Amino acid sequence: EPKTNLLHQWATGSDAAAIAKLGEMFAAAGGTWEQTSIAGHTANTLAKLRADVVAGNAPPAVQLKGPEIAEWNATGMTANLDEVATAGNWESVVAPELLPVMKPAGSWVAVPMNIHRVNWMWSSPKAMEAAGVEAVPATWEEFNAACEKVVAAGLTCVAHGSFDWTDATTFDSIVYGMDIDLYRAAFVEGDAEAIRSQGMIDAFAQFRRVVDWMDPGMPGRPWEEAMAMMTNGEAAFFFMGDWAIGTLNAAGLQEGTDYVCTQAPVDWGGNGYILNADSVVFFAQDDADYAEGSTLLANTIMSPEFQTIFNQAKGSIPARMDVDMSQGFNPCQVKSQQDLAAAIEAETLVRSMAHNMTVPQSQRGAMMEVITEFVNSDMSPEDAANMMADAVEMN
Amino acid sequence: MADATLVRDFDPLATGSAARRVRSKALVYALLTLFAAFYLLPIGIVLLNSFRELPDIARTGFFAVPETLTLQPWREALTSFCLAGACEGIRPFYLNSILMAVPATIISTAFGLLNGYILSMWRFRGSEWVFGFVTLGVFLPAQMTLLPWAYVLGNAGLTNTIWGLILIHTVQGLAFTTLFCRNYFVNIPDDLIKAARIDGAGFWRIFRKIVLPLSPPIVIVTVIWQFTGIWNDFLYGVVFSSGDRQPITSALIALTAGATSVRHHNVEAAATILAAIPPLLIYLFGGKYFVRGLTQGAVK
Amino acid sequence: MSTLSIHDLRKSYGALEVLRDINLEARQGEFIALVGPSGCGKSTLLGMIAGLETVSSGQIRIDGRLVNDVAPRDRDIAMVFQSYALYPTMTVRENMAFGMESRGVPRAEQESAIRRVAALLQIEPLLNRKPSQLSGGQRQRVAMGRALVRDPKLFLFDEPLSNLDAKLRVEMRTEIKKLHHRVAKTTIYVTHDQVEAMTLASRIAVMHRGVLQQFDEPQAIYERPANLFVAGFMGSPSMNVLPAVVASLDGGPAVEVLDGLAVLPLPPGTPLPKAPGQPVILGLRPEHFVVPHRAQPEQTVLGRLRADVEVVEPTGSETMVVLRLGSKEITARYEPVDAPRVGETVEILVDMAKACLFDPATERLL
Amino acid sequence: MSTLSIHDLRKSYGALEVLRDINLEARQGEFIALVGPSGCGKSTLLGMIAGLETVSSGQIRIDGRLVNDVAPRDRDIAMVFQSYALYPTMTVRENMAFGMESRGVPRAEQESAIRRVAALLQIEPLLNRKPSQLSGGQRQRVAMGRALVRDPKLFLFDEPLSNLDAKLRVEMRTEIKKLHHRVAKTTIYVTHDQVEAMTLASRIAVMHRGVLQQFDEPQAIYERPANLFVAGFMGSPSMNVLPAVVASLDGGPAVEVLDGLAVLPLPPGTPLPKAPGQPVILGLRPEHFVVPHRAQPEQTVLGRLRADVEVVEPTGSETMVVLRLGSKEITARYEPVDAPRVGETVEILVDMAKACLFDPATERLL
Amino acid sequence: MTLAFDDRSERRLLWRNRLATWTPRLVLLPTLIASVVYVLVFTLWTFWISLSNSTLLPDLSYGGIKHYVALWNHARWHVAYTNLFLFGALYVTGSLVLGTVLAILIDQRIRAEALWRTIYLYPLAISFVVTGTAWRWILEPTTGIQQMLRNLGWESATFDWIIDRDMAIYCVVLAGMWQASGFAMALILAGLRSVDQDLVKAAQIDGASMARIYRKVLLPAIRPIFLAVLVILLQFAIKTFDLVAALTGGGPGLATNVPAIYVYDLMFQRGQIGQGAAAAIMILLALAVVLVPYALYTIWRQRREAAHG
Ligand SMILES: Nc1ncnc2c1ncn2[C@@H]1O[C@H](COP(=O)(O)OP(=O)(O)OP(=O)(O)O)[C@@H](O)[C@H]1O
Ligand SMILES: Nc1ncnc2c1ncn2[C@@H]1O[C@H](COP(=O)(O)OP(=O)(O)OP(=O)(O)O)[C@@H](O)[C@H]1O
Ligand SMILES: [Mg+2]
Ligand SMILES: [Mg+2]
Repeated sequence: EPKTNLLHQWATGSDAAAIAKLGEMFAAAGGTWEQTSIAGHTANTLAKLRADVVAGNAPPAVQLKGPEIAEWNATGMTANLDEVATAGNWESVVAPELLPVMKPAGSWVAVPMNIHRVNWMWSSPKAMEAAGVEAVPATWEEFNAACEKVVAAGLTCVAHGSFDWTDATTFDSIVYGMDIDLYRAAFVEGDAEAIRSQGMIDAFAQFRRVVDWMDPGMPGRPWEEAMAMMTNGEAAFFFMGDWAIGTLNAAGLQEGTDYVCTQAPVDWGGNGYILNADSVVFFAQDDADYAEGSTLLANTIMSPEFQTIFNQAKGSIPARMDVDMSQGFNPCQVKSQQDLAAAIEAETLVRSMAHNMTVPQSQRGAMMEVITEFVNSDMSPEDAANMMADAVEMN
Repeated sequence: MADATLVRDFDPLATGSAARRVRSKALVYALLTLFAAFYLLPIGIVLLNSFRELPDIARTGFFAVPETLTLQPWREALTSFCLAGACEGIRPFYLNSILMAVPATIISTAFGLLNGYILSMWRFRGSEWVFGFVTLGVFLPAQMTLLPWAYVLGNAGLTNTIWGLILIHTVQGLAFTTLFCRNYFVNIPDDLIKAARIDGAGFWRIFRKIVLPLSPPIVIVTVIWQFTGIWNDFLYGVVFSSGDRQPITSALIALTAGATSVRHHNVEAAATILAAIPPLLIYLFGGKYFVRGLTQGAVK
Repeated sequence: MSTLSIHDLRKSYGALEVLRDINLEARQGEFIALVGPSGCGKSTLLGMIAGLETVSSGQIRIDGRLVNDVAPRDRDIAMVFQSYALYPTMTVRENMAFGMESRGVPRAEQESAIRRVAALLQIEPLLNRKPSQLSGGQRQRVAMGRALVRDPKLFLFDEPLSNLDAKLRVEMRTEIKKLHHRVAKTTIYVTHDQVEAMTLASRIAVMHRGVLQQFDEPQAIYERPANLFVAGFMGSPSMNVLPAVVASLDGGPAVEVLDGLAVLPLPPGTPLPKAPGQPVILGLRPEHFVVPHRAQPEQTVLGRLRADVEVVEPTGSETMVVLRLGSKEITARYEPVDAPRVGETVEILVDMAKACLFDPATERLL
Repeated sequence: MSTLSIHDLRKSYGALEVLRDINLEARQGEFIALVGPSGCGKSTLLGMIAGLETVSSGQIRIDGRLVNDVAPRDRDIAMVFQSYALYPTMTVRENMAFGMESRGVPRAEQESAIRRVAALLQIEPLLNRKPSQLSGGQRQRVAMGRALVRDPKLFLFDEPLSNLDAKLRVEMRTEIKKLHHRVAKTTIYVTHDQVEAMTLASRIAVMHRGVLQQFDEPQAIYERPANLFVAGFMGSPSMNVLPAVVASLDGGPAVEVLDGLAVLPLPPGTPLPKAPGQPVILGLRPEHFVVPHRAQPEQTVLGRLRADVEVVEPTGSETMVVLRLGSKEITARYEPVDAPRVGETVEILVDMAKACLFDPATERLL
Repeated sequence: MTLAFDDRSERRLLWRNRLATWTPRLVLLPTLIASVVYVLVFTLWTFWISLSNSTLLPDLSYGGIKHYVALWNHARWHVAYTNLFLFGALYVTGSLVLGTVLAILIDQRIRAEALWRTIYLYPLAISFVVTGTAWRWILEPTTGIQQMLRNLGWESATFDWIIDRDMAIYCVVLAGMWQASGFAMALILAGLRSVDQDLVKAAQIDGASMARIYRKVLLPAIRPIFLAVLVILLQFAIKTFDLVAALTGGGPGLATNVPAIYVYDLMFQRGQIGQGAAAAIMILLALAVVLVPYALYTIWRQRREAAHG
């Protein structure tokens, strides 16, 4: 009898509801469902995972992402899902950018649950109209010009709630939008030279301008509140990933009238996509029941039904490229799927540093420290670039 | 034992002329009220917002006269709020907390009493060192002990069990309970124990018949201290318990950290208060014994 | 056979020696008082007899049996503490029963013992009260009751009266004396109040700094204190001590005091304590001074002094008068009717038959 | 003019009345002792004089000025406490300076006051010590020093000696007496020790249950106690009280005690206190008993009793003997040499000239 | 000489005696073992890990002091360690001062004393996991006091410390004081009550004002209590975790990072167990800096008291 216990951090509200659905489907497929949901700081989840591993009691399935999958894979404790993967033909349906993440050493050890787009910019039609901004800015230059107008109209240009991860989310979009190669070298490869380069200094300079357009109340403000500033017209723009859609839907707001979703500005004129994906890693189990459960859970997660239900709640899009999104998805989600395909086509798809999809946690942590310090102080772009490079070299 | 902390026979402000007396008392009460407002502010705000509608909060913020009052948040917090993967409100976690806190409190208090009794009345060579050593446990930061504990629990087969948490809280608590009890018992006159020994009573009989009956003040202190400490801990709960076996505080940790989902402030407020009720009640009813016992035990 | 015998007992706490060379013996039914200033080791000695303190060296025997290593419960003793040490959470009855219960005495026997002792001490009405509901005197009585129910070989008391106020102390003292007459148990009684020791004991052991100074009957200790310490400690007000020089008067032995201000005769036939001209210390108790017109026929060896009255302290039944003699002050006891006034100069006789002489170097009685 | 005068003073804590109708007056330089058993309200009265307790009704005047509503600091008093209340973190010098500093006395003046008082009390070597480094007697002295530097109108003492041991208490008592002679300040001195009251005071106020029982000179209180309470409280051992009936003997007035066991003459010419056959209470102090061969010529009115010796308590200078008289016990004072032995039957005289008679109904002196 | 008592019963008594002396030690044994493991083994283990090659998971191979070097090269650690001293100093003195003020107020024979005391003490009963939210609401300029003042018509009212990187640490101090000052109050109050009331009377007669009485007489007299409270608060301060986690999460930026947060983050979030352990050892060092002098002082005081009786 298949059993599982999923360790995850979707502890409250709609997240919890989505996971509850997974449980139902797992149970319906004949499994015994258990979950350990740990709220708050990711450190809590990781602490729990480490404690369990140290205690010789690794959990069967854990919500983990990006490079962490590789790190845990390297410990040799993960399960091998190749058989299920072949049977389910995952190789061909999963977005290609996710494949190196899910099989870091060549074998499948994890399954993706969704694809989040990080580089969304949410704009307020009301505010733009009030400030006389006709079109949503597509490049950073246009963005700067638009902001001048917004500020002149007495509104806040950029709605923001400052935490290390929201600051980094915004910076992800800026670096990516200004120089996609720099993004790859600095944030995907973790190359200190690239971080020290003039390009990064320019990016920080642009970031400084963006930060200056934020209102002083932003430190520690929950992002929902910041988003509300945008939707009610107090602020013009808001940088946030597509998980915002869940909240927007819940508040009954409509795309087009209450808000507009576009990709964050890019200076190189193409179609960009910064990707973030939640995934579940499986650890090898001695107990046959749990091993069987892992297979079942992996299959359940990969099933189009779950991918649909889960992502409709979360605002993201299915990790499978073959899911029909014509029904029950927000227009922005539909757009997300189209842009993803286009980005793959144009080879502009990247994974998100801010959301822990590229460099190891130690490097990402160091980068985020510099970014959030930069936002909350008057550090110069040069210093910021140097500090970040030093930190990356050290870790 | 004289109720030294609760009464004071001499009132220095009641000297001199009547006008002076009235003036100084008025000042005292004014200041007391001012401070009370500061201390009550957080709980007051939470309480207020737990009765408000969500849109109302969204419109006017947390500091506002509510437009309507509703019990819905409380109902939701109790029955349907999704927490730690279950959508049954905070009830299931309550039980976990009780199952964890009550035994851990009892066991650590019992050991504390015995240790305190030995370390104050049956001293032997080196017993002062034992005391100092046990007390050091008070100072270890919890973050540091997480991984060692994981080894211990793993080897003892107690991972993800309530018993594991009970073990942790008991061992951690020993330092405090031993400290409190020892410092309390050293105030019991030696003569009492000597008299009992001459009367032919041994170690256990003296403990049961003489020392225990004198212990209620310190038992109250250690029980309050331990219970609230254990109830309020979230770190061990998060790391060493799983799913619906988590204690309430660990389940509620979501409320303080930014989550990527819609916040129901009013339900959170209600849940927050509900989670705080047991320790609050304990302080409310045991507070005066706590203060009294603390001064007999903690400060020496 | 003696009930208690202590031989060469020594006690030290680490390097600190608190008792030295104690030799003591209590005969069957005797009442021994251990007296001395605070910290002299009385309680420690009592604790060792009870088995509450370990013995550093020497021997303690109870009824001939060596008890150095015997636990308190097996020594057949009972003890009354200064603080009474009543178990605060038990009623008086339970307090008294506790020892018997610990020893498994049948309940009926317990009851009858308690009834007997409660009657003896007149504490029947208190049996169901808690110690906190008793007055000081009642607590004292209950503490004694608890010791008495056990019917032990040896009674130990550690300053049982010092927590009572002056009046009650006098009353309880008399009660203890009566009680001892009645039950005739061997008793060791610690006190730092010399009046208690004098009135109660059949023999007194005076201790000082862990050393036994004198062990004798009360009157002997009072009249012939072995050394200056005992002389000063026993008696209130204290014995007056005056530096003196051996001399002679009318051919008989005498002492010269206060740089020749007066010469006081010693009883004829007293062997000269020292060679004439040698210093001695003269000890005179306040009651050794006699107003001239009150001199009794049997008081034959009288010295004569003149002194100024410094302070007059009437206590009602007698009046203490502090007299200035040159640079020295002495206290004399007067009948209230004879008391002089402050500032007067008076003439006073000294009953030298009772005087004590001490060696200034060794401080021992000559 | 009197330094302190108290008029119809009353104090209650809620419903509990602890002082009633107190009228008291202290003349300039007088030494008044307030004495009474524990809880009788002595400290409360003293606190009211000091301004530390509010007045429920009545008036307190210091030097003629009504001070009911005056703060303690403005009453010009100084006080010495039973616990000494020395500021534990200050040196002796700082303790003494504190009051002057609070009042802004110039530093030079402070210094000279401290020097003067330290010399008076011989505490110069202690000036830089903390209270915890002092012995009990030294603390007591410093506490007095602190009161003395202030040079106030009125000195208040609350049982200043009761924390000292018996020996030291006697010494310090004498010192206080000397000191008062020297500085001659009006003093109110609370004690529950009647000996202290007797020896120190120029007048004694005896209190009982919040009511002033008698306010008079020591000898008057001792010899003519106003009622049975005062009679029993003052004097140690207490006055012996015997139920008696008015009778006549050889034509003179007399009382019959112990159901006719003995008839004791009253001084001739005493007006009969009550009609013959009426009950009275006879009060006899231990020193009113006289061994037959010691009777003095001035003792003319002597009764005669036979009694069995129950207890003999030698204190050294005197011996207390408890005698059984029918169903009653009385305590008599003997010279040690005259003391009988337990069990003997003795004959003893009673100096009836000093006897007190009380009304059994009102308990007042007749 | 022959024994007066028969040998068998004498020997039985001896055995019982011996058992009696060992019972206390046996009963104490479980606690002792637990403490040895908890205090000694756990600390040594952490110390070893701090010198090992551990990263993602504990690894016992020796790696030298590299983690300490990395730690002290890490700007964030400097912020955290500096904050520890800044926060520690302010939090402890603040709580002591506030606790003292409250204790003095309550000491004035007020009515319903138990009620007031409970009001000031209850924060101790509640975890910051629970009240952190409320404090955020209060301190957040857009939702809290600032907004309330503006709603009331004071448009220029500003109270935005929590989002000001230079002031945020003071918000943490404020909330910390809110929680801990009641505890200080309780102990100080009891201390004041244990002081001989005659001292107050004496000082009043000496003409001292109430302020002077407290400053010069009463508060100095309870110095040992202050010291005990100080040590308890200091170890609270050094272990502070959920207060910061709930209130600022260490932000704005890194402004309110403290060592406990750092340890947790590195050990668990970042998977740098070695460096986290090194940081934990530094916390213990900071504790030792506080505790060793206190322990020495306590021993010295006991010696002195013993010497003076
Ligand atoms: N456990 C101990 N360790 C070290 N010294 C001790 C101990 N117990 C007592 N002493 C010392 O032994 C000496 C004798 O103490 P003990 O209590 O016997 O005196 P005491 O004569 O009973 O005095 P008191 O009249 O004050 O009761 C004292 O100097 C005391 O300080
Ligand atoms: N603050 C108070 N509230 C209520 N009753 C009080 C208070 N203070 C004193 N009393 C009561 O007033 C009475 C007199 O107390 P007081 O302290 O004056 O007695 P005292 O004669 O000084 O006794 P002692 O000799 O024991 O010092 C006692 O019965 C006491 O219980
Ligand atoms: Mg003693
Ligand atoms: Mg009093």
